[in-house]
Amino acid sequence: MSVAEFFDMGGYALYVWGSFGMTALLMGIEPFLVRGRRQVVIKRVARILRMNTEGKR
Amino acid sequence: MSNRLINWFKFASPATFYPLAEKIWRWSTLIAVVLIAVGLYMSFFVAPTDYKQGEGYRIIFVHVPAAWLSMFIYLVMAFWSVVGLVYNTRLSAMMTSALAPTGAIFTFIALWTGAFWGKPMWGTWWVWDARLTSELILLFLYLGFIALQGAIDDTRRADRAGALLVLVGVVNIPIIHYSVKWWNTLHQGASVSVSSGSSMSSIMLWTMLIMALGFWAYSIAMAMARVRCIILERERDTTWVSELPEVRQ
Amino acid sequence: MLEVVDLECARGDRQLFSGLCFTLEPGELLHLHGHNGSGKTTLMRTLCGLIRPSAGEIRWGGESITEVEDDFCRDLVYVGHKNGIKDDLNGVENLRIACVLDGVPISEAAAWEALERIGLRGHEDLPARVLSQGQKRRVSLARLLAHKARLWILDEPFTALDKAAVEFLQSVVREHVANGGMVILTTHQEVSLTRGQVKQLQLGWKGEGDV
Amino acid sequence: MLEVVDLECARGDRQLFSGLCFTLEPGELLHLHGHNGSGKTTLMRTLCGLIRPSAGEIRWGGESITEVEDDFCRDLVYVGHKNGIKDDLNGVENLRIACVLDGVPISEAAAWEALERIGLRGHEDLPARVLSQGQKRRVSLARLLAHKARLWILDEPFTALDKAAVEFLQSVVREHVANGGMVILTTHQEVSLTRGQVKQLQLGWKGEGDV
Amino acid sequence: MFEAFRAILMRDLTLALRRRSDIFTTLFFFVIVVSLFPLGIGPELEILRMIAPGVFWVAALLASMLALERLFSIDFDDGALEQMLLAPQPMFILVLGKVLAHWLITGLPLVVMAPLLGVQYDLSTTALSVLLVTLLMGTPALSLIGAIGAALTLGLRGGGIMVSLLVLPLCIPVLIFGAGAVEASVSGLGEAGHLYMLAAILVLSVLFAPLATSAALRISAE
Amino acid sequence: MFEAFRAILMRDLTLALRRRSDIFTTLFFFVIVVSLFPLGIGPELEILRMIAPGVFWVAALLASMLALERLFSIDFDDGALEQMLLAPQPMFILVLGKVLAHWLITGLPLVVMAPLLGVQYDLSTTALSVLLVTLLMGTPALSLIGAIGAALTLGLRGGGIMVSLLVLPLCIPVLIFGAGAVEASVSGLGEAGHLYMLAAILVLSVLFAPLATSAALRISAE
Ligand code: HEM
Ligand SMILES: Nc1ncnc2c1ncn2[C@@H]1O[C@H](COP(=O)(O)OP(=O)(O)OP(=O)(O)O)[C@@H](O)[C@H]1O
Ligand SMILES: Nc1ncnc2c1ncn2[C@@H]1O[C@H](COP(=O)(O)OP(=O)(O)OP(=O)(O)O)[C@@H](O)[C@H]1O
Ligand SMILES: [Mg+2]
Ligand SMILES: [Mg+2]
Repeated sequence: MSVAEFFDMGGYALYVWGSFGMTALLMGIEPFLVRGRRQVVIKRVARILRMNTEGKR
Repeated sequence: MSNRLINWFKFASPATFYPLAEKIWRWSTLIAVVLIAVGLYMSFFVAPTDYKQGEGYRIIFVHVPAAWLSMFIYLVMAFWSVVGLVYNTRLSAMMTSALAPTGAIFTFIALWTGAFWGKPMWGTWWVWDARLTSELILLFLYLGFIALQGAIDDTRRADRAGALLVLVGVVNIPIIHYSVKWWNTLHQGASVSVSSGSSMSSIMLWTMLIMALGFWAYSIAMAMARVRCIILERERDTTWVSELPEVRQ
Repeated sequence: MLEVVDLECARGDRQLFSGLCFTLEPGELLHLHGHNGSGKTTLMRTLCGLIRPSAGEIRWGGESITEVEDDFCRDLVYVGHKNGIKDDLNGVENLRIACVLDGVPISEAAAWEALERIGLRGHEDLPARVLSQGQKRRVSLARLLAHKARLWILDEPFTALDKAAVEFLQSVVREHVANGGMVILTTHQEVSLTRGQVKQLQLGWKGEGDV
Repeated sequence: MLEVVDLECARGDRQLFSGLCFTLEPGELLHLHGHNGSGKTTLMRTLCGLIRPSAGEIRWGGESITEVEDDFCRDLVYVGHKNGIKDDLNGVENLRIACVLDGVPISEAAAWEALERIGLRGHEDLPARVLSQGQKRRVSLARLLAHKARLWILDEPFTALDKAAVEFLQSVVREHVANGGMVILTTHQEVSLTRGQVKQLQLGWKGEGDV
Repeated sequence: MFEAFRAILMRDLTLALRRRSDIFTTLFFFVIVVSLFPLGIGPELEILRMIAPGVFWVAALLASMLALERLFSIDFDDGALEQMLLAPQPMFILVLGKVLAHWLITGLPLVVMAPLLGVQYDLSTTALSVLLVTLLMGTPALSLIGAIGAALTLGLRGGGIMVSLLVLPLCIPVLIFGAGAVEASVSGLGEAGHLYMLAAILVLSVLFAPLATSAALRISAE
Repeated sequence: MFEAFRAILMRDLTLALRRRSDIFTTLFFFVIVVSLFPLGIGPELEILRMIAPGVFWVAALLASMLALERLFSIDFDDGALEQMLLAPQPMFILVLGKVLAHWLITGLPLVVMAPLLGVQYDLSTTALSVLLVTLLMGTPALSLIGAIGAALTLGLRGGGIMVSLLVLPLCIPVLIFGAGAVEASVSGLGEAGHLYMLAAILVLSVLFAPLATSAALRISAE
């Protein structure tokens, strides 16, 4: 089976790759979104922490 | 008995769960990557071409796992909601909200891949058929849950209101599952059932199961990662958070 | 009769009070003190069961109020910051509906009489919309005259009332306590409530000098 | 400065007062008395120009307030039964907008300071929705600190305030009067306002023994 | 218990009669939306007859959605809601009273008007009566389900849109079976199946929606 | 004076952004009403193109009518209105600010969406741009005129219906010229005349409606 044949998917290229593509896209983006959220949270907690320690001094 | 209860409550405390979640996250990420890689290989190179649908049927390997998980995640959310409402544990609500985005994504994937499969098979992207409609409703339920939680400032109220919404929506799950049985629809009937074995070729079945397990591990990984963020957000004033290495540097 | 054990309440991300314990027996009055924002309203709403405490328990006759909810509600009258009356209904209608909801329906004549006693003669059948601030407050307080629940929880009942009405309401409260009722109230005004047993409870010491 | 001539007001089909005359000079405070529903709020709103009197005239600096409306409004702060603050805005935003509308915009820093002085430290940027009753009242009273109009009309300003805040507000009022401001206020509470010239005005004598 | 139910029902009806706006706005809205179509499309009866079920049901859904926001919010603002929560009656009884009043005010007029408006669409008498029956069973279900959403979003930022977002998905089945029944009867297929489903939805929502609503109110009133 | 105008404008926009519901409910409503028609009628482009102007304009009218009731009533209830009346600025400036904010929140999103939705109706680019222009001139006029009605019926029993009754007759000219312009452009006749009339209505209402509204508010606030 040639590469071109493989990508043609027996004439169903749009449908098969459209499905797998969207799936890969979403499942690929999600971890990055979560990582971004984590960084934001950590920054915020660190800021609060700094504020508190400064406030006590 | 009581000993075991105490044990459970120990893990139900965010402080002890936080490090545990990291371990679970690591392992399930690993499992997800391996299983999905194997599953993808099998779905394109091992599984044979279908005699009726040609290559187009390969969509099944993402459609069905995603559809299963969209429902399963909702059930897990409902479980945590009940626990939260009854035992008033803090962690359960955090789990519910950690799961919702992943559930919404899988629901969307199920709809999207279903539509992309329906076009060649039924000749239309969309029909107002019982299963498709109820799956769409599931997406709205997820979105409604996320929006509701976003709109409420008070976390306790957000938790309880969200839990209630999830429980109200849970009627939808059996409807999705049995819709093909209750109404005559365009959609495929159950092809995998516990009792009567399977009507599919076993290699296809295995591929689907491996993909489903991979998606499942992926969901766990995402939920754990997200619940860690939520724990940090909510417990930011406690001492144990201020002693964590990641916030101290 | 009313026991509060280790009560803790938080609003937003702030803890208002914790470890609060007291009991209230028949014939006792509890006077809550505290500066603005110290959590008096929060405490009262928690005692009514409107807010779930973050920890602790409230017992009525020995049992948690979440378990004997209906009985507890039957024994309770709560008058909050909001009057809970409908602008489009007149005083009599408002009072009668409030009483039906409290489980003790009263006749129209009784409603007229209660409103007259609380000083609304001639205003009983005006829609609440046109009443003055103090007159609206009186409509919502008329429930105290119309039927006698055992526990009264009154959140600043004297606001907007003129002196005569404050005097009258105080006598009503005194009488209720003398007859073995229980009252929890808060007010920023000076009032004389010394009949029966008066307990004092202070919320939020630290912030007292807030202004 | 403020002259009231033969004022008459009716609400519904009832005449609340008539033939009311008084003047108020700089450095004077007018304390309105009257039982609930005697027409204090009505009188104050009439003095502000919100209600048209059925007869009589109100003059500001010798001219009818309907003619010098803008000037009069510039000199006036009215705090009514309703706080006039937006539940979805926080204290600072509420105060700044109120000041802009009064024609004397203030800086953000000044707003924070005024709120702090009136005892809202730590609550300045909470949405008014979550504030306690007294805290909401303080937000609306903070206008009195932020800029000084000459005439203050305060309708039961002390409701919902705790003792410290009542004390503080009284000192603010005293100071305003001492500096040549004018104040008209009503309250059912006992307050000590004896600095400068205090006038008393009693509305609705006949019904006083209403309760 | 029945006393309290009746009192709430009568109170809300009285209030509605005194204000009147609520009755008329929904009805007015329904009438306008439904009448617009024939005006816009012109008198091709074939087409009209085809689209009628969808039009009526979508209009009914929108109309009841519009009225929802105010179902509890007034009581919430003036403090009547907390008094209801403190009444020694099961809250769901009071909720049932309020929802019934709400339906009598906003739903019933619409059901009554529907057959009159249906004439514009050249619906047969059978189709009209099926329409009437579906609306009669469907609109109370819409009100009951909508009440859950209204209670959950009480006093929230973004109340209006949230109600629609939460409630629409739950209401879609009602819409589908309602319109489906009329369609089936227009096209001569049996409408019984759809009607049974509608009845089942109505029964389920009478049983469970007031419970969920009162739980939601308790949460929101904190 | 400009300060106060800006302050009111910004305040109402901030409030709307915090609550969000108001923006979305009207927009959502407009989108649903407009999209329903093609779904209901099916894809006969001939018919769709014919009814498009009417549908868009009626939907816009209904949408802005719906939002009117809350224009002043919240300010009235929480006492902000009396403070505005006592501000040393001419009241009509403040009214103008409020109405502008109201239009930006409820009208503008609708105008922006209209061309997108217009594609469903197979409107030509010219027709679409005429539609855009008419909506851009017409919806502010609707808001301005509607404000008078909203102010007059403030705190009245039966507010909602009264607003519609008072305002609809005044709004019908806007509807007629707005829909007329689009129709004229679809059918190739000149739309200029209609546009001039719309512009005239807009100018007149900018000049007089705020004055009338502030007088009405003064009466209602007694
Ligand atoms: C937008 C359209 C579609 C949606 C929303 C959708 C949704 C779903 C859902 C929710 C399931 C899981 C059901 C369960 O486990 O109870 C499912 C399973 C399945 N779907 Fe779809 N689907 C769509 C289109 C299609 C199409 C076009 C096909 C094939 C022609 C298809 C074939 C299958 C198969 C074979 C299963 C597994 C059946 C089972 O084991 O129960 N689906 N789908
Ligand atoms: N969501 C929230 N976020 C932050 N703080 C909150 C929140 N909700 C309530 N609060 C705070 O909790 C306190 C609640 O006060 P509460 O209404 O119980 O006071 P109170 O003692 O009744 O005061 P008052 O005498 O003014 O009536 C206030 O300080 C308020 O600012
Ligand atoms: N439309 C109306 N019909 C009949 N009476 C009315 C109408 N509008 C107002 N009133 C009466 O006019 C009086 C207005 O009182 P106002 O609000 O001025 O009293 P107040 O002195 O401020 O009282 P409070 O101390 O309670 O605030 C009340 O007695 C009220 O019942
Ligand atoms: Mg309070
Ligand atoms: Mg008054």
